Amino acid sequence: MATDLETKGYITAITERDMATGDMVLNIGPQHPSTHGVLRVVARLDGEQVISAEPVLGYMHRAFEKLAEQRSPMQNTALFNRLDWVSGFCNEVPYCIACEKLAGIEVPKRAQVQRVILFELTRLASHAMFCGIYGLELGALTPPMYGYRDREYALDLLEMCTGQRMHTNWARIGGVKEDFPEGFYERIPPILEYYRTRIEQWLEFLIDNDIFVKRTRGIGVLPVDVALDYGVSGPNLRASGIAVDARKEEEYLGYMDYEFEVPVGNRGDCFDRYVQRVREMWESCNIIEQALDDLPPGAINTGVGRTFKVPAGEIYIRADGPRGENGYYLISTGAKEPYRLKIRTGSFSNVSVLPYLLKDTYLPDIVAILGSLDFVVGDIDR
Amino acid sequence: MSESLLLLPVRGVVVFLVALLSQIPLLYGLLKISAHQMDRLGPMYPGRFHGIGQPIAEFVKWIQKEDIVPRTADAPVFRLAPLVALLPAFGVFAVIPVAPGLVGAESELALLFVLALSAVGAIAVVMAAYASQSKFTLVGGLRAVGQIIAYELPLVLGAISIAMLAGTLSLTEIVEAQAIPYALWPFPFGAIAFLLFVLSCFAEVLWPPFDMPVAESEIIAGPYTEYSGMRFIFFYMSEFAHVIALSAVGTLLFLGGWRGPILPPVIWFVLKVSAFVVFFIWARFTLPRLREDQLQKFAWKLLIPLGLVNVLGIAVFKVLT
Amino acid sequence: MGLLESIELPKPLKYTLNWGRKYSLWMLQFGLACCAIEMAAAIMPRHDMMRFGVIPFPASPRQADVMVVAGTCVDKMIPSIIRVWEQMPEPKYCISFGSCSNSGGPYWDSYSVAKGIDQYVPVDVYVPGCPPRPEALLDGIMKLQEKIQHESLKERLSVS
Amino acid sequence: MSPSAPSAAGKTSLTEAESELRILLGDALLDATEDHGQLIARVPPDRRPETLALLKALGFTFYSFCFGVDWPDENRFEVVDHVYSPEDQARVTVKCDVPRDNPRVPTVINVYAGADWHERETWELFGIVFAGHPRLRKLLLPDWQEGFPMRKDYVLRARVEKPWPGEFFSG
Repeated sequence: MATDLETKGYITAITERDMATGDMVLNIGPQHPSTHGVLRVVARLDGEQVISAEPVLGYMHRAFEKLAEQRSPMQNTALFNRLDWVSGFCNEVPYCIACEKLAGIEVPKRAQVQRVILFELTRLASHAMFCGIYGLELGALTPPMYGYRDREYALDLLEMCTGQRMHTNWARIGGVKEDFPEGFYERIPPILEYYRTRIEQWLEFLIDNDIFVKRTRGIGVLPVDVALDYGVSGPNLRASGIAVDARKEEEYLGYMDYEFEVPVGNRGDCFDRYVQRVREMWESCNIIEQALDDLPPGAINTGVGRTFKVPAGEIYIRADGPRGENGYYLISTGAKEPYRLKIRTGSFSNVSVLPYLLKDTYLPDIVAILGSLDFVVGDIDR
Repeated sequence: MSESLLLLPVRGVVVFLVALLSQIPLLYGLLKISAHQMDRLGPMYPGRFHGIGQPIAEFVKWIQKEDIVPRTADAPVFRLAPLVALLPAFGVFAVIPVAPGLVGAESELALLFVLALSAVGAIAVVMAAYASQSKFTLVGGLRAVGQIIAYELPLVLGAISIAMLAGTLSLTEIVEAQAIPYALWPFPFGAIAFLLFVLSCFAEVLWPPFDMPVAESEIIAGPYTEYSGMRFIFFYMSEFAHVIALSAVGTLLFLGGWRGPILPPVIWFVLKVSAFVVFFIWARFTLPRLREDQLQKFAWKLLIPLGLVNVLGIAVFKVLT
Repeated sequence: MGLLESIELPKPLKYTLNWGRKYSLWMLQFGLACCAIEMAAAIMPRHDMMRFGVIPFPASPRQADVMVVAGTCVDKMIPSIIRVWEQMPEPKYCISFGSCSNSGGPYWDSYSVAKGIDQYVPVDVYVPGCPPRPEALLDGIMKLQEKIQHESLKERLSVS
Repeated sequence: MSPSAPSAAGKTSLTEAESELRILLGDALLDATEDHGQLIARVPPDRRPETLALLKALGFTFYSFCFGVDWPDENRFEVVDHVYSPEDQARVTVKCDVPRDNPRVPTVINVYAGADWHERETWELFGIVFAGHPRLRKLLLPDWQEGFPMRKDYVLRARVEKPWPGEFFSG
């Protein structure tokens, strides 16, 4: 009897040791094709199922905030282009506005409208790229090619106007660098028309494809209260069903004068986040068209010199960039460099919600969810 | 008897050369078709004329690459896996009749042979995945095994349906059994078998939308992650050989093989196989991939019951007619 | 490998081998920062790097021939870069794409940015610009192909 | 949510928020000013979680960010939290001063889950300890990084050898 029990115990011990299933820690990144650069995700897996996942940051920490304290206000615009490298212009404008508001500079109307046009063109380029790249996350190899092709048309316009494809460095404190070049004005409407047809194709691409819908519907659902708690902003927040858009809420660039809708999703899953961006491209086209219609004549710059100093004070400016709320908290003591500049970027807060989203999903969903948040690593790490 | 014995090595060499050389147009077609699909041009400069030299350059490059065996890997298994993948894939070519009488080895059981060999690929993938001792290969290997087992059944069910309809396992006789005009099996049975066969072909060669085992955006290159140099290209060659072999079998089973008007049989056969392959490539670069659990559900809940019902229906049909 | 290292090959054979390596460059996209987007743009339709025989698909360094380091390289990233480089099989090449990976670029005074990756891995071709245009990468690829066509594999392997 | 006249809406709710804070916090509200469209409230460090919880109850549910400011001359760090109310479209900044030699402040991750990473970042860049934070480890910097780089006395090595040549131009 005793020996029988002993054998049983022995067998149980053996089975427990040999047949036990442990968790596996899978390290995705920092160099991995799906992480858009160098985000690293440490996932604890049970088979294909993700038990928990923790993003590891810092592989693109370039110390923007420290460098901004060493450079003059004018030099900083060149630096901030490189924060979110997919939408450079959307980074430099809020910073310029912060400096202008603190110094009490009134920016001419023409410069404002020009800024709006470029701002929305950059958004178009950024979202077009997202629409393509998201196909790659799900394993389709052709959509990224189409996405990049569409992006090139917006970049052509940016390049014609500013001379650079990505890091435009065209906004100046007190206005913009120079007037639109000759022939630029006429080139925009056909490209907007092209984008409109493309947007319809993107929507078709996802509604008609069962595999796409299967992979994204109900995956990575982000409720509104969690999103607000984590400070998720921009298209990701709006896809969850709340219309928070700095363009409608803050007075900057005269966005109040334009008529446009703020599209809102209802479920907050990957599918909604995709549709959200496609619909925002449509609204961007609307804004650009209105801006083209009422481009007023006049000065484009107030002629702030190189020796410009930001007067003492503090201010927070938030703008709605393609990645979410893009803000600058500027503290100045009146010296020639900013005393402290906190950069609030959309991606940092958006990605901080990842441990919540990735819990209890499948390994392939990690990629789908990461892609749907549309982050840029430079925007996370600064 | 003695004549065929003498010819055996010659036949073997010819089959091997066909299997090897057919990869060149496939690789070139893959690069060019995918490129044009993506609004690009594809290779243009290698070989001067529209990148015609690209496949040759690939081969010349790969034989020069360093062959790395990771320190933690199980070296003998690691070294053996590519060969285990390659040889069965090439072996399938031996029993494929290209035209009446033009075949490496005429066999009564050719279809069975093809199905058996195509299943050996799973073992190679497991060997590669296990021997590499890396987490990505492990995940990829597990996925591959699950997938190949799940999709072997619909593949067999699809092929068996045709074998039942034709009443033979010999590929030549199956082609002969397909009535004029080409490849019209009795309506619902043939179509269902075709569907099963094509879908499981995608899964069998690990091409999208069933490419989770080698999903590059999730697990790098799955079981092949640690392979470099010639060993890696062996896997690629086996994959390509698989594509061609399965296309050829599909042509024989469903598209009437070499039958066709005016043109000689060999040309017809090549044309039909090319059409099959182009369809594969077109789908590969168009579709997103499913998730692993969705893939398994698709196989076990839809394809396999469908195949079983189909086989049952054919049995009834055969008895009635 | 040992054979190629030890003997100088006859000219026609050398030419053929070099030609093969020249037109079959499997590119590992080590995209780090801004330049990664331009590197991707060079692959995509308008610029189409594959015309030159560059295959940009391998995800694993084991299958790559050329590593394009595109973007700012942060100190925290250095171990990964060295590791990926060492995982690549010989003969391998490295292109440093953009000012940041060449020299640190606009972050020359940052406390966390490495001032040029050539301190850690050998670089074959430098592509300047911040970020360089996709055409610049195509030019860099052509420069690398020229270099490969005229190099001796024996010398290359015995050095590295 | 009506997008009309948000500035006016923001103003009223800012004054409301200010008066609410005054009532609920009493003497703990050291200072409250309205500046460039935001309310800046200053509280003692140990009242930080309480203040933010109050604000969250008042509708400021969107946690924007948290950061530190170094004032070496006055021997203090400032910990700044910024919250936003999507309904009233108003922004409130909460500041608290901590001494530079022993910077400690209670964490608010129980109030706003999103404060997690912001506090970790502030800790590693400034060395401000967030008491009660369960995962206070490096977020952005590598493990071997020494010092707290965002402090004013952390000099960039590239800049100490000789004066910056650009000095001449930037005036």
